[in-house]
Amino acid sequence: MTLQDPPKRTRKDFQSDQEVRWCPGCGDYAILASVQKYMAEAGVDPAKTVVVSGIGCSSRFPYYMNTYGFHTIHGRAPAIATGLKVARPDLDVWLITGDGDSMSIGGNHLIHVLRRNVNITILMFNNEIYGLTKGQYSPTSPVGTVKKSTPMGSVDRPFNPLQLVLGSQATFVARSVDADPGHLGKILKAAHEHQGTSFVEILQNCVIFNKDFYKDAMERSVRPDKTVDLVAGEPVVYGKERDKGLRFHDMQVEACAPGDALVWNPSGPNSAPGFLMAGLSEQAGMPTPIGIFRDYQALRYDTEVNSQVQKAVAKSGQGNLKDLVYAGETWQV
Amino acid sequence: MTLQDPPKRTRKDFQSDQEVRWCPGCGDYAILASVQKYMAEAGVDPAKTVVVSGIGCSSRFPYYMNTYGFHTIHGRAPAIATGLKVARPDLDVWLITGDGDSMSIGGNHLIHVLRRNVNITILMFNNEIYGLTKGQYSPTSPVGTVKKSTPMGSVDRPFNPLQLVLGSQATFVARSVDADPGHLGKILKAAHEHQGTSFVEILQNCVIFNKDFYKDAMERSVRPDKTVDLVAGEPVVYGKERDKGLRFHDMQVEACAPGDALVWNPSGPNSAPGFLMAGLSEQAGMPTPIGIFRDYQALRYDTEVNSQVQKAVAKSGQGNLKDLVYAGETWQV
Amino acid sequence: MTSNSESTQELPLQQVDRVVIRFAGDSGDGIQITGSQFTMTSAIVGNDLATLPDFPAEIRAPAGTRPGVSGFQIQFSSSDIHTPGDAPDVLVAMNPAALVVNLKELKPGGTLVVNTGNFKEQDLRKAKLDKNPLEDGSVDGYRVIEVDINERVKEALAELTISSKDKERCKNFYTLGLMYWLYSRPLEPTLKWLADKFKRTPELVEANQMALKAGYNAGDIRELFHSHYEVLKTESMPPGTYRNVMGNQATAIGLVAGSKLANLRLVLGSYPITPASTVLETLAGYKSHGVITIQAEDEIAAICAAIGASYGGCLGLTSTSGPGMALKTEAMGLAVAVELPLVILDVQRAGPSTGMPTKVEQSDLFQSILGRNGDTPMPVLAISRPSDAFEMAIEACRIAVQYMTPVILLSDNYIANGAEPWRLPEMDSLKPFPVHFHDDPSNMEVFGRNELGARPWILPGTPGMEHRIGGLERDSKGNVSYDPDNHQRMTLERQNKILNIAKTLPKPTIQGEAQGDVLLLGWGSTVGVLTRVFEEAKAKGQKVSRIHLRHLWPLPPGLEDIFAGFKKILVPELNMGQLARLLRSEFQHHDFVSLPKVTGQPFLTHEIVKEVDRILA
Amino acid sequence: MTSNSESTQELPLQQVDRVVIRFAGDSGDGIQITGSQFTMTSAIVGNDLATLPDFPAEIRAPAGTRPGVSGFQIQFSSSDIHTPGDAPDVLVAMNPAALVVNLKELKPGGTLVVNTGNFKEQDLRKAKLDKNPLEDGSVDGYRVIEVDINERVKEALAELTISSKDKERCKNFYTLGLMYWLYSRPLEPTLKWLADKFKRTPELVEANQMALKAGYNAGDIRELFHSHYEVLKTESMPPGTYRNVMGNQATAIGLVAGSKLANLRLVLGSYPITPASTVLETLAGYKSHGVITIQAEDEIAAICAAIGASYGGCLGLTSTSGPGMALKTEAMGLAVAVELPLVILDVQRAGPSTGMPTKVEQSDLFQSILGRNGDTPMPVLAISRPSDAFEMAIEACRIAVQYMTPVILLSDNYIANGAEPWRLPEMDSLKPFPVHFHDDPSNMEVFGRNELGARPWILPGTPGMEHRIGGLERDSKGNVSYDPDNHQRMTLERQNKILNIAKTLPKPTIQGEAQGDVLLLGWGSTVGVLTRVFEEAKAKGQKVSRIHLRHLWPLPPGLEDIFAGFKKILVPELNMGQLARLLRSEFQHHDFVSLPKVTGQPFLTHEIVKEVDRILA
Ligand SMILES: Cc1ncc(C[n+]2csc(CCOP(=O)(O)OP(=O)(O)O)c2C)c(N)n1
Ligand SMILES: Cc1ncc(C[n+]2csc(CCOP(=O)(O)OP(=O)(O)O)c2C)c(N)n1
Ligand code: SF4
Ligand code: SF4
Ligand SMILES: [Mg+2]
Ligand SMILES: [Mg+2]
Repeated sequence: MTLQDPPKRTRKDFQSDQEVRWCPGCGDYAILASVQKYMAEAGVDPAKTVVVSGIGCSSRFPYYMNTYGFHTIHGRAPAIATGLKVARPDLDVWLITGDGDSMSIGGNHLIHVLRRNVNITILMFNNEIYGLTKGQYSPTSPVGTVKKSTPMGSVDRPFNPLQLVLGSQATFVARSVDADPGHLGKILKAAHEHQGTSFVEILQNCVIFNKDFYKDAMERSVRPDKTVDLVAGEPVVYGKERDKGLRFHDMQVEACAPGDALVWNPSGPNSAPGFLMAGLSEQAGMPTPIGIFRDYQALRYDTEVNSQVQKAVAKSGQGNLKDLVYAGETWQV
Repeated sequence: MTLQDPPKRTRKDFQSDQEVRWCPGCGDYAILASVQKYMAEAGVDPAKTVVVSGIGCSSRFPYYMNTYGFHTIHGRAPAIATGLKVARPDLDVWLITGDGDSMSIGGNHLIHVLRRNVNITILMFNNEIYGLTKGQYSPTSPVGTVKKSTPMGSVDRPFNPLQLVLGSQATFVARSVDADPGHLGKILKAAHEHQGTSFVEILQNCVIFNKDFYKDAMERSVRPDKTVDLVAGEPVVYGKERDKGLRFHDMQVEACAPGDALVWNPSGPNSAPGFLMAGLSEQAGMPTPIGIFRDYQALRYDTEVNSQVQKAVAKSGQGNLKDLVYAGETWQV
Repeated sequence: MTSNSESTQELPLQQVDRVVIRFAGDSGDGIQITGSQFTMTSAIVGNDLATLPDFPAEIRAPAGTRPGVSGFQIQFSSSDIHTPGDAPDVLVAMNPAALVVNLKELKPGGTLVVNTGNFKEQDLRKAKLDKNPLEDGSVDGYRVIEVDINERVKEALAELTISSKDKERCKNFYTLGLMYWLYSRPLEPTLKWLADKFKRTPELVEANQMALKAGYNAGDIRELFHSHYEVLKTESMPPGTYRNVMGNQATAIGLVAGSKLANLRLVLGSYPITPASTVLETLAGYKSHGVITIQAEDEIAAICAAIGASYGGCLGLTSTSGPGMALKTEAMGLAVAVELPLVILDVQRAGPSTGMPTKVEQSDLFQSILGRNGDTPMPVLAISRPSDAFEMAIEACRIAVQYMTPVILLSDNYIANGAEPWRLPEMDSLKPFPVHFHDDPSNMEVFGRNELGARPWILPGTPGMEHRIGGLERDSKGNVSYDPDNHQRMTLERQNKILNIAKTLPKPTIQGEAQGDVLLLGWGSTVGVLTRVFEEAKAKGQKVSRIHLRHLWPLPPGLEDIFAGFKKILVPELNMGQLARLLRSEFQHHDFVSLPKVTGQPFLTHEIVKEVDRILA
Repeated sequence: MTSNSESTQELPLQQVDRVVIRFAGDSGDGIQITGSQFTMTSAIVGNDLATLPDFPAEIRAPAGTRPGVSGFQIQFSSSDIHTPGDAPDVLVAMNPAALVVNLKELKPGGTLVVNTGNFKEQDLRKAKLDKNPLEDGSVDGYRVIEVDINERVKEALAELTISSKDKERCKNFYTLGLMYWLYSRPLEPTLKWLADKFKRTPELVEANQMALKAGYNAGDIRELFHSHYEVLKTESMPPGTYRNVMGNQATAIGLVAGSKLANLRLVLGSYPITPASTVLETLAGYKSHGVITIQAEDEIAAICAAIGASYGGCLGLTSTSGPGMALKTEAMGLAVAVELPLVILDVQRAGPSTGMPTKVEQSDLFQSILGRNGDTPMPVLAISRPSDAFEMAIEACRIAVQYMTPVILLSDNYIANGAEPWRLPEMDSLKPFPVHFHDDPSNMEVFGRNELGARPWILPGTPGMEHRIGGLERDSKGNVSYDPDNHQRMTLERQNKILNIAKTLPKPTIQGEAQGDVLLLGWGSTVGVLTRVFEEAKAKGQKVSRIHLRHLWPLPPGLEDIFAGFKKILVPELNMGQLARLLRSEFQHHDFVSLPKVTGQPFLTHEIVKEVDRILA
């Protein structure tokens, strides 16, 4: 039996007729392009694809995708996506969110969708700012952030988004950046192929309110030395010359020669290695990790819920309304 | 200069005139007694103490304490406590919550209060069930839990409460059990003395809807062999004969001789060791860890917010209403 | 110590028309089971009946205390009845707390059955009583039947090998047996129920069955009562197949029915809350009907999951009570904006805030009709009794899918936990309203409208029909629009769509004459008491008629005409007068008299009768 | 290419009474700054004025596109005015998109100033125009002034060394200079403002100042206009010290004032949302006044933090807009239940759901008054204009602390972003209402009530007064109570407390006669347009009077009497008629005519005039 080839599609097939309305220079454009490109290459069916989002600049994403799309309310997209995916496991559900949408107002739904491991792909655009409401600090902004609502600097310690999601039992966790379409494309593929909830943090440049916040690690010139890409089965090595290695020692990460570097395994049942790596950049002198922090197979809520229904039907037969109504003790008058 | 001794108080001083109305045999009684006992011993001032709670059997706690108390709404106690503590840093604020109140509806406020590190003490009574609404499974119930709303067993993977809170940047994280007042007393003291948000998970027996759920590890007879108590500065050793040790190897925990056991340090900047330990009981053959998983000093939101106000006053003088009203460009008609 | 008992040769069997019994005891005493067994049996013998369970607020308040008292009242009758009765004829008090909490409501001269086995020193102390109320004159004026039920059960089960604790647990069935004898009920239904209930522990089947029979026999051997009674079957009940049903259960069944008639899968998103939780629990047991239940992390997630499911082409449903409704407010607005079908079930309880979760109130009406940001109209329906829940649930589903709109279905704690005989519908009397998804790409107006004003429902997954929807104002293609005229038009269209539902509704039927002095107007769970009030007024020759609203928004057609026939319109409500205020704003030229009650308890007949008399005086 | 320009020896200076200018351009063009500078200067010269900013919905829609157009309209006058004007006399269009979006509203024969520098091929394309509207007859009938502002600025700043991008950014000040000349405004206020604004980059101060002067001079050297105009200062403005203020800013200041008059620390819990965010941002800058701001994780946490702060003895405040109000519903109920003071500011925007966040609507009225589970009464107040915000904010604080209740303070997008001269209050005219915490342990009725019906406020930390409060129904000591009579009593007390506030309110003043044909009744931001409508009606000799409600719940006293004087009461609202419905339910015997508008735009004078004429016809 040969499968029919999916129709060849191009990026254009995934572009809606709506004018894209982010600020010129916004990192969202690059992410949009990467997603459309990935979908075309992967042969995704636009009619079977739904892009759900919350509210924020990032969350305008669905309007620009020529797929089904649902621009919902602030923070609630994970709950809506859960209902959708459980109801329609045949659909391919993507969720686009921002750091405010997912980590501030939407925090509860985010941690719960991850715990449930609903089979959807979450892209969280982290620009460390509320873009749409014109530049207040967000739960991912570092302490001391001076913005409109924090004229003397913010005093709340930020989330480490990857530690938060790992703490929520996420099964796929990755990080990439808007400005590196090659890397982003790779991560999108891995995330989409993962069975279960995939969480991808994409560092995204808000040129208006938080311009180049990530440049210390992400600017093209410094990127090789200031970031380390975690790739399954490969040694944890970085640097322009790939001359720096990292390994574990007593629940810490330490520098080592490339040859002694740890071989990265994000797929164990234990998520502590990813958790430790996620905190790496807070350690002085250490690079910012990107790539895949966790990729682990576990029970999926959407599948299990539906299989219980199937089991119940298999056991008691397809329920019929008359039996339901006329159940229990009845009598005639 | 000698400080005046605080008035000697007894447990009775912390008992309100309200009849305690939990089910006979409920673990909540033991926790109430431990808290009252600790407060009496520590010389806490009831008038300076506020116990805030959400909704649930556990959240009825404030009514039984002869302190100030606020029984709020479901899941929102962390937010109310944040406002209270920021407004009144002089008060000693305790927060009582359940696994449903804090990890289900209140998840967002919980992770944010932890991130902000507001100086309050949170006691989360985990009975792995919704008690007050008569026995539905909760986000901490294991997969397969058969209860009223899950006649074929629950299919959502539970949170590991300690991993969730560590992922939220909690600075003090501990676990104890209702049935071990000695251990619980020690943990209450450490939690209360910690500056910043303290999170204590207390395994609690709901005799009506989830009786003895924790007995495999917590029953008095097996406890020494089935639990390991994490104590700062002490080797991680357990067993009736204290004959079993644990240590780290390559981001895993492995068994070892007591002499080779890791010396526990919950106070490093890196929370990965606590995170790893929190997942221990999921590893076959490993004990359930109790004790202190993290105890780390960090920026406190309540203090910082108030000190910004003080700084502003110091810089511009105590603001006066007339200046505020007559500010900017004014003119006479 | 058995008093008031004389031995006569043969006890007379008296026929009575209606009886009100209240069972009261510790929440650990199995009072609710006793009550519901009595209910089931009475239903099966063909009585009309109405019940009022009254749970303690605590899960298990300490045994023997006043807050731990659980009650169950039933009125059963050989003629039509509509309420569980104002004052009981018989009070069964299993302990001193139950006695003192309930005694003041017993009818003067009524029968009081007490379990003296629970009137020891420590029992009195738990109930905070200095003296024994059986001895201090408190029970004077009642016919007191004292039975040491504890002892009697112990004796009856002496030969069984089960633990004495297990034996003690049988005492509610002994009590039930006594009452069965007193009112000449058959034992079989309960014997059968016990056999099924404890099928895994046959020794408990035996013990409970023995206790039941012992109680019955205790009555029969004339130890206690002067006479016993018979309440004949109701002749006025329309013929058909009947089943006893609780409100939440009937609602759940009706919602499944609604989804099946719409040819959609039902997907419930819910978060437990008293008194709505049993809807979730019931539906969780209907998996073989294809029903999916999601116990969400909170009420917001619950409604959002339901919206997601509706978006995916299922019938989304969410169930909750007041505080949960409050939390769903924002998401309801989204459902209105994107025009997706959705059923929102609110089983009301007493507010504000957490209020009194186990008590009844109808105070979420304003929230339901008007409580959202923006102009956000939504249809609101109300169930009025357990036997009406099936039909109203179907009606909510019908409106939701035909008009592409969220619908609020109101119930309340009294309906939810009340039970009554339900005359089962003929299956072919149920009119299907199957949904046809729009799948013609050549005609892609996402917010185009059909003759009802509804937009097409397009299933994600349909090739060539990819489109976007969202909460920002949108044009008829679904694209974001800030155009002023568009917003005006869309707002109007949303409003008219809902108002137009009224056209499909029947004019309410009037009970009584079309002209008169007072029109009794009710909604929801006051239907029984209002019917009773109407009957009493009619009997007295008062010119009183009655209508009951099932659709609260939009209001049904024809009200203006109906109101015109009456001098005053009396609106009794278990809130501070919400419907009355709404009606005043819709009908300017009528005289609405509001009768509010907010005690957490249903109306008593005489409370409304008094108001009618006052108006007519 | 400059057209319409002739050289005459001396340009006449004409006096006019009122002028409406609309500035329109790309959102990157600094239109809002231009507008607010013109506003400030006009205020300083003593004109009365009203403004209407109109932002694009996107942060930065692509330059030159229609959705990217930003507008700012100002009406300024030598006599009283009340609205930003229906149709502009002058339209300044900085690009083709701005021209086509706004042209249809320019008065026939009005002046159109266009920046021809932005009318190139690609500019037309961005605006989706096939032809140049300056050449295809679109602008016939207007007085068109074409200026290549880009070029003129480039020339004027030729000698400066700053980047050409920075030079281009000065073009809004050139435009402003032109308008200053045309309407004889002084340059000094703006020159000073620029010096302050860019004090860290002196080269930008110089460049912008030069551009401003160049624009002014361009007018002066008669290059462009036939005449210029003078709008004299208003004589009718009451004497005093004035300041120009935006609505959200004045609200923030008023809230600080309210807390100071109550002698409490102000603690704001807020989550950013358009158009309320600037209240948070403004208050975050008032730390030296002891103000604490908490940017919470969501709206629920925001109100809960405020409740926590109030519980701790501060004045809790939360600010938001429609969707955020929806989310706060449950917590508002808690504040009502525990009877703590709290101010809830709702800066309304167009709904339902996300709706049109940058547009105006008054559609959260029902939600505010009635939108909660249970019977949960709460006072509701409305700000009507920027210069009224200070007083209303204080009033909200007063009611909150005196009655121990949450209070909803309504504003809207139009007020929030509108600016107008504010006559500053004499400081000693502000009456303090300092809070006295209850600290007498011998009298510990936590829910006891004073003569206003308010419970005592007990500060946690007070020795000997430990007590518990919560959302479950409670007795007068604060302990949980399920007692039926207690719930009835507490519900009544809560309702009466709020209704009693009406006793402290003044009877609304009537503008015009106490008797007549039509009473114009408004609330909130329609005050200006209604005043204008009233004046026009009066001028025409129509028997029209006007009142404006500042308290929406409870309604102020005396309305029944006022309404009795009129045949019809016309209620124009930026919603589907919410206040009208409310009034109908409260006042059964009057004829309310609802005039709804939901375009996201404020009323235009003629829209209401037409309705008045229709009623009187
Ligand atoms: C209930 C609600 N609260 C607040 C808002 C206002 N709001 C819109 S987007 C946003 C934050 C967006 O931040 P983020 O998710 O990081 O998105 P970005 O714009 O940065 O891409 C806020 C606070 C809203 N629309 N709805
Ligand atoms: C808004 C709202 N939703 C739901 C409820 C119902 N409810 C009360 S307590 C509770 C769960 C309690 O579980 P947990 O926090 O674990 O407390 P426990 O009773 O087990 O101590 C729920 C769902 C409520 N009171 N308010
Ligand atoms: S505000 Fe920032 S995030 Fe939003 S569109 Fe503009 S650049 Fe992008
Ligand atoms: S239901 Fe469970 S948790 Fe609640 S009081 Fe009873 S035993 Fe305790
Ligand atoms: Mg962001
Ligand atoms: Mg629990």
